[in-house]
Amino acid sequence: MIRYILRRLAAGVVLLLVVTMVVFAIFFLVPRLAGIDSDGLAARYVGKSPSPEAIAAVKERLNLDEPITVQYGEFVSGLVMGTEYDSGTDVIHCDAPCFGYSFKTNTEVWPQLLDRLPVTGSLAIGAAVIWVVAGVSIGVLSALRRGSLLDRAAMITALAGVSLPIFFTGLVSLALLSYYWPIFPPGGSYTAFTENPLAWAHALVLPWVTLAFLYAAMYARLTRAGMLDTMGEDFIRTARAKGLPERTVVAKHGLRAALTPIITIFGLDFGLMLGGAVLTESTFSLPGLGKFAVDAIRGNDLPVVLGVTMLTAAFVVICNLIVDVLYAWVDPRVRVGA
Amino acid sequence: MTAPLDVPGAADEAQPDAIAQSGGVRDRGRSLGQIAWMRLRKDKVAMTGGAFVVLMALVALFAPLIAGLLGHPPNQWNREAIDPALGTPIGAMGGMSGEFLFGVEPVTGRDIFSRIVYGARISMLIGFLATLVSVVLGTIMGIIAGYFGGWVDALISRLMDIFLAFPLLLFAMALVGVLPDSAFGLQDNALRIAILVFIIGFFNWPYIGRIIRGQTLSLREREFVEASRSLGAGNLYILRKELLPNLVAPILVYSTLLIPTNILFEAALSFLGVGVEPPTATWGGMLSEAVDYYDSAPNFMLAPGLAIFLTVLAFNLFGDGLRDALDPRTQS
Amino acid sequence: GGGGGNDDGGGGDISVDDSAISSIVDESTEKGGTLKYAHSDQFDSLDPGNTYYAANWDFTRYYARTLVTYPQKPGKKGQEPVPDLATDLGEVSDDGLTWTYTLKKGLKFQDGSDITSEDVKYAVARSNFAPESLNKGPNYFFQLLDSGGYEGPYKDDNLDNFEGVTTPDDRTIEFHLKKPFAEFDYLAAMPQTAPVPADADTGTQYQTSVVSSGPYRFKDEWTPGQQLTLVRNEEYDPESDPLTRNRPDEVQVKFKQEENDRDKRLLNGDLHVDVAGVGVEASARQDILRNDDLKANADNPQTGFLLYFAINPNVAPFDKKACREAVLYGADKTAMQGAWGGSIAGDIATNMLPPSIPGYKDTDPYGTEGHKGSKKKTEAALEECGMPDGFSTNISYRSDRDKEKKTAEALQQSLQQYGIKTDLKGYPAGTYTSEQAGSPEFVKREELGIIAYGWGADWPSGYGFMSQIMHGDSIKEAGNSNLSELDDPEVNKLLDQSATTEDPSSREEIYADVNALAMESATFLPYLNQKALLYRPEALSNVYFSEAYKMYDYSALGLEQN
Amino acid sequence: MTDPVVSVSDLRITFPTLEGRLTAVDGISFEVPAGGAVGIVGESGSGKSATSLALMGLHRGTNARVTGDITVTGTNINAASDTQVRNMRGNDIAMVFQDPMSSLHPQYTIGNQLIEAFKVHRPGSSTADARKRAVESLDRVGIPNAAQRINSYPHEFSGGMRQRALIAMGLMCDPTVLLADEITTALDVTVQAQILDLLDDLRSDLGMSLILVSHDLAVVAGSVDEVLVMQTGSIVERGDVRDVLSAPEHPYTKTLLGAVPRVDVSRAQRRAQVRAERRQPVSEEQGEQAKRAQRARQRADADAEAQHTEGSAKQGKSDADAPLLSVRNARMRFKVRGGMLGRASDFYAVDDVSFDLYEGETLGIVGESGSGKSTLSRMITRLLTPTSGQFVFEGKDITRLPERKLRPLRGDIQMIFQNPYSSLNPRVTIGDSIGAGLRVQGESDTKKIQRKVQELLERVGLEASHYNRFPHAFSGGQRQRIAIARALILRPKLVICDEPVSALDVSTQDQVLRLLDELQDDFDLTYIFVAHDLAVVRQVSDRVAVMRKGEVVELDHSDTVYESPRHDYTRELLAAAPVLDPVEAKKHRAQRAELRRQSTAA
Ligand SMILES: Nc1ncnc2c1ncn2[C@@H]1O[C@H](COP(=O)(O)OP(=O)(O)OP(=O)(O)O)[C@@H](O)[C@H]1O
Ligand SMILES: Nc1ncnc2c1ncn2[C@@H]1O[C@H](COP(=O)(O)OP(=O)(O)OP(=O)(O)O)[C@@H](O)[C@H]1O
Ligand SMILES: [Mg+2]
Ligand SMILES: [Mg+2]
Repeated sequence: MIRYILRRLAAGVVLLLVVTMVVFAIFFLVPRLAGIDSDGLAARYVGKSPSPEAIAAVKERLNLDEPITVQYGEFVSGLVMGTEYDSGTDVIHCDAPCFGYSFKTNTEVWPQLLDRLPVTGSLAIGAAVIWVVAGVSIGVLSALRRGSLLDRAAMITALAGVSLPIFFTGLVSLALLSYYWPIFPPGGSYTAFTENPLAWAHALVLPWVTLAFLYAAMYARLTRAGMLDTMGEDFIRTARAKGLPERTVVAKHGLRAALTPIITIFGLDFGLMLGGAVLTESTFSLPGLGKFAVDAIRGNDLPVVLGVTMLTAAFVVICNLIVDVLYAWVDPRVRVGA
Repeated sequence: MTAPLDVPGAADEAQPDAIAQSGGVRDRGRSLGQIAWMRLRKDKVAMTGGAFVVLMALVALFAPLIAGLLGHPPNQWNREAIDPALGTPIGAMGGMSGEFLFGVEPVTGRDIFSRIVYGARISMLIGFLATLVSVVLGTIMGIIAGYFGGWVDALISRLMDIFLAFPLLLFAMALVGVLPDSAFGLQDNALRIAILVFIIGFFNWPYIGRIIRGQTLSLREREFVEASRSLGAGNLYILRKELLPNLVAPILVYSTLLIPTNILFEAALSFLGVGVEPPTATWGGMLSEAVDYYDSAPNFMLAPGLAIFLTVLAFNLFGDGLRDALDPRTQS
Repeated sequence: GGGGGNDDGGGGDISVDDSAISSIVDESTEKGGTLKYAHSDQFDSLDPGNTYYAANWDFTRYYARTLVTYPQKPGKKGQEPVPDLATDLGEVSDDGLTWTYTLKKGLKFQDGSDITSEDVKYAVARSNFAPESLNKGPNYFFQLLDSGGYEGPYKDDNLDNFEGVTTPDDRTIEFHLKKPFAEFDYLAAMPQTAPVPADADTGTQYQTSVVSSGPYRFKDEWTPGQQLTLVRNEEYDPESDPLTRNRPDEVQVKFKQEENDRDKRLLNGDLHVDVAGVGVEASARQDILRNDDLKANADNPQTGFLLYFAINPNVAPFDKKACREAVLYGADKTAMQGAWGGSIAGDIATNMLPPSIPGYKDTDPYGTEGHKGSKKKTEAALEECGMPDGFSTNISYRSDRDKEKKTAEALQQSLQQYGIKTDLKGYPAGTYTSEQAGSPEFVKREELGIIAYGWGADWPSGYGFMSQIMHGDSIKEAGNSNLSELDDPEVNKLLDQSATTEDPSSREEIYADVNALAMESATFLPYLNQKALLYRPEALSNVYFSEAYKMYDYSALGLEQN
Repeated sequence: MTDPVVSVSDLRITFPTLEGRLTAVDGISFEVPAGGAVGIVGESGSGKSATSLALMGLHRGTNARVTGDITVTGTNINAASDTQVRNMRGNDIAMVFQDPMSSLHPQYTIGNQLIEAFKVHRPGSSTADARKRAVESLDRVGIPNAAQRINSYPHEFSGGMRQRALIAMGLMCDPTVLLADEITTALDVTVQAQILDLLDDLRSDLGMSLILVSHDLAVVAGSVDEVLVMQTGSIVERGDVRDVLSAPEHPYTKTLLGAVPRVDVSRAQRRAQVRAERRQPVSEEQGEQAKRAQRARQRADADAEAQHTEGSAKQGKSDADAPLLSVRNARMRFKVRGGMLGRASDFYAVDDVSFDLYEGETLGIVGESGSGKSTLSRMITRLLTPTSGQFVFEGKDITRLPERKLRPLRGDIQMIFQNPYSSLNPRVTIGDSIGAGLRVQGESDTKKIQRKVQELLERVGLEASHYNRFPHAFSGGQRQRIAIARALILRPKLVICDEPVSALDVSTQDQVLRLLDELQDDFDLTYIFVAHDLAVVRQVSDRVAVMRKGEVVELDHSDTVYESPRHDYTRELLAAAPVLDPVEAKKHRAQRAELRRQSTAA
């Protein structure tokens, strides 16, 4: 088991490295291939009307004139050990993990990421709780009452859920429940949990529900399909033949087997979401990682985009790792194989 | 880490007796496609979805004709329909009338109906083409990974993992910004659409790739592959003649389920401001502009929102129905 | 509860109260309370030496006093500098090359140390001569001062090498210019002259711990993006200050406040000021204009921002003047005004100076009836230019600015009827000036014939407004603002001349002439003198619109004490 | 006689299907006396499982409709409440299911699943009690080291162990009746015998009643007192097991009995019998089929004649005594990963196997599951490249021939696979499947291919018009015929049949075996016939090789192997083979018990 975890961990680190390479290539190699030279690239980091001196300074700080491999090396070593961007006596220390430095706002990226993480985290965790609970229970009920009115209604709602763009549901819910009937605070009114838990929850209800609606729909469908499969399995018949009450049959025998594959999907979804629920955050103007990245893209603040992308990838890899371990724990068959 | 999605065809052999015995007599001589079609025809919901999809495809195809008959040119400003002081549509319901079926846009007074009709073109075009890209890429990669196994599989699978670990939306946004304004002999919207198709398609292939890989993996172990090889068939023959026919069903089903995803993706990109260039109408773009007018012109928000919703829903309904129809497990 | 609710008919009276434009609303001397600002994003920098936004300049007056500053007066009087740290306005030498200021006695930083002339010199040095670190502010001092090859304090820590500014004693500061510049006091009013103690300077990071010379200081070290709180600076001496800028007990700025939400909270009094000062968004505008109570607390002043399209004569067929004129005559300015939100969003502009700038004359060289464009004149111009059936070109705009996009579409629409076919090209605002519209080479390559742009003066004078966008010398390879690439010797000469003309009224004459010449070139299509719809919550006192910053004067604001 | 513990009267079970209601069980009645054993026999789909499930009340909540009376230990199952029925399950009547692989929950330990079965009926009991009970139970069904193995997961058990675990689960609450539904179908003969013996012991030890369900008469023969024969939902014959087996009355029972392959019948006997039957069609319907086959055979003979004259020159040269295939020291090594360290270790699936095969003969290969039979077959067809050894076919060394050179030779060695469901591509018409051989070998004339395929279809007893159908429209037996046709399309010399009949029920199995026999005569085929069923192998083979753990432990003429086996393992296999005569079966059981005692003593 330990060996298994170690192996997955090693694979995760390699995956992360490759991810950094790809991200790096996209941001530093693709523009070059598209014919933008290091001056042009540096100019992007400075913004507005850059003077040649400013461009030269950025070039120096980011080593833009070095070969891409050297730049990449610096970037990775910055991640691990921190780095310094210096130009004269004005030295910018960037402690590990150094996710880069935004010349637009003259700040390190990492503290800013940390700053936004709680928002995204609150959004993701709250939504995940809702969608898992709602999605799974609706899925189970639908599967058990297959063909019933409840099943049909649930599945049609689920389909609607996956068909409605989040920015539309978000806008409509804001228009109705926040502006027309001011039950919930309007978009953008995020309060930290530590500051005021009640206000925190109050402000997040709409984003949670909107986001959870989409995923609950997906998970309900997945759970239903999984449950229908499992409940037809022979071991369910065995469980019934033992004389177990139906509740136990469903909860202990059916659900466990049906949910196992869903864990994998959840890992991926949740990991990606921790890196920023771009649409939800944009729609509700939540100052999370997704909104941060979108704004950075608009403002051409590439270090920030790079940082968020990397962080997201890291989350996905970590979540997958956890899921793999969890998977091996809930499904003993995996332990030997894999 | 193969997605444990329920995949049609996987359980083909699950109840061979039941099929051979109960359905056998009736199904004699009918191909699986025919059976699927018979089942699909009975599924009213799926057929409604299918009909709507066809309708939207026609709307997209004949947009100029329809807009010409029932509306105004999509990019034409109709400032007479706008209150000059407030910039909002004149008249109740955001200016809905016989002349402007869905009302007019605030500020410009453009005919929302026509813009929805024209927006269907972009959505459908990008939805279809991007799906084509994903499906072609995904199928090729998936089938290669699944069939050859070993390090090829390991390599492709990791590649898929990497793709899946990326925040697509951000990435697509960043890429659209990084790329030049004219390339490959294309310019402006043609280039934009090509880029969008490529990006959306390119980032979605792992989803279909994983499914195809999983299917191929299990198909490869079937004895008919060995039988074919023992008759002297080469890899290419086996891939084409033995495996591909078995993959048609999942490919078809996942294509119909990927199209709506891609339509949503395009809408999201437009919503975030990296869609096609104005004044070309897109649903996502309209929706993003409508945000500011949710109370003064709710129709401006509802029209594109519902257009996206209904189209995506129709595709999903049809895709779901198709999956059921092609899935031998669904008997009744 | 609201009057004027559902008048769908249009044309209802939409004029707002506007009293803060011409007078100080709710004058009072009361002190106390917490003044709450909101920012929809975050400051690009709070470092007085590293920012170019009018809002920031307005806001830094809380903690960064400058040599001279603008008085707290409504109307045009508010545009005339008054001494702040200095005892008097600048004293110019006879050759016009040396400007001298003397510091008041007893000025102190927040830590109690004395403010010396050296600190001001250092501030100018760091903000203008170290573009590798601080590059966000303007660099007028860099251009004007005769500084030798000084490389800035981060590369050369011996300040004596900086010869552009000399400090004969602790209170005297002399600026040595390469050529005479009559409007130097305006430069001395920029936050770049706010003193910075050299040993407290941390380069780009200085914004997190600015050493205050004004009535307020940072409560703690500030992290960009986090809430900013200013508290009273005990070392500040109100007696030395010509302004009253210490009314509230505390000043707070919350960042990343979503715009619509911010507006709602502004209207219901949760917030006091939107720090960006550009006015409310569309949705709140509707709310205000439909409600008389809200209208009574709203102002709709001109922002000093002129919106225009530059027509680039280096892109065919605009090398022919008649072709440019076809565009000028064909444009329907009312549609463009509509795109920005109608008359509330601005008045139709007819020439290249905003009305608030001295030297403005109400001329309309390419006027058409109702500003809707003239079929006859356009067709005649097309005929003359040799393209009676029209031509094709591109319009560039900033893709993330919805209204600019809409305006480009409006222009596209109105030109279309004359056969002038245009393609819209959107570029991100972040790179618009640095890489696309601001790069003449790019403009030529991509054939950006018509370029959407907007301009506001760095200081309220014709020179401040026009030099960057009309002087041939200001054409740059990148980061260019002279988008028409106007290089008219006459214009250049007049502008240069204005810099040495000390008499304000003769300067105004020159500006009027430059304006006329620029219009004559047919490379500018001005369409809107932008107006902002500002809302002042009931709780505010001493509210007035500053003509210098083109927004409420933040330093004057106080809170009603009940 | 005491009251019956189970009594069923007029039980009728219907399922809704696309074509309306399907009557799976059609008004059957029977009783099981206390402590008695009843066997239910019938071919696949005759309604055995449906009946079993009804006894457990397991049709509740499904769309099956159950009518009639079922009384189990005094309770009417159909009328009882859900709770009542639930309380009876496992307590009064326990059921052991058909498929041990899928009947256990893969994510819980065996112990957990056993304990659960106990605690649900003994709410007061402690976990420790339940656990003790579970260990006892596992011990009783012969799981070694029960106290430790209780913590294992199902996948860590072999098939036989899982089946035992399931039985142990059924015994947790000492049920009055044990219902065993085809519990040995998936198991090897030796394991099957052990399980049947175990049930027999348990019955006498615990005084349980037993209902044993199987499609194989031979399986129930030695274990039950009374037998019911079911056909399409009805009981067509019932009675004392000895009577039914010795003097069957119903024609269906007779066919069923006739189809059961017998270890004690030699190939010669069987051939004689088959040839006699071939000349004399049994029924009208079969007659039709036979006639069609006859016609096809004649055509094929003519073809073969023509080919013969062509090829005779070549054949004449070759030494008549030279083997068609000669295998020397064949070995196949696999790397298997295992253990906590996950290190790969070598594992020989086929280990030093040598034999010669002569033209026209049939070599049978028997051995239990995993003994390397399929691996050997795949090596001969070169679907696997042997690790070492030498394969000489018609004097040509094919051991390491590259794929390209091998391709033209492919047609000479063909294979028929075990699973008729997975060996046919469900998305390809059977015509294309069969014709694929011609196509990949370079034939492009579609007409010609079609004609040849259709001829062959008729020859294997199908219709030419089936050409464009998909496999799903055929029954298992028909599919195997299609697979045979595909193997024969290239006119191979050697056909390797890898368990071609083990997935079929007895009657279909018999038909397919007959077909293979005919074809061997008609096409001059040489067979390698792989099976785990000793009786089947004996019927078709001239010589028999017995495999165990990758090695051939005995290879001789089949009569010799069966009548005077030399190797212990062969003897063990023979003793485990089920026999039809109940008296004989009892004898075998005693013999096995003796063997086991010896081995435990040793
Ligand atoms: N749930 C069901 N729905 C529809 N038909 C069913 C269902 N279960 C069983 N049947 C049908 O009822 C008939 C009897 O099935 P049953 O499982 O009892 O056969 P069996 O004798 O146990 O066969 P086998 O030897 O293959 O196990 C078959 O024709 C089968 O197809
Ligand atoms: N590709 C492979 N990799 C590793 N082990 C294998 C492989 N193929 C077969 N084996 C192992 O080789 C052994 C022999 O397998 P084989 O399939 O030849 O047995 P068999 O006698 O045909 O059994 P059955 O009667 O179940 O078909 C088994 O233990 C099997 O697990
Ligand atoms: Mg059965
Ligand atoms: Mg085998």
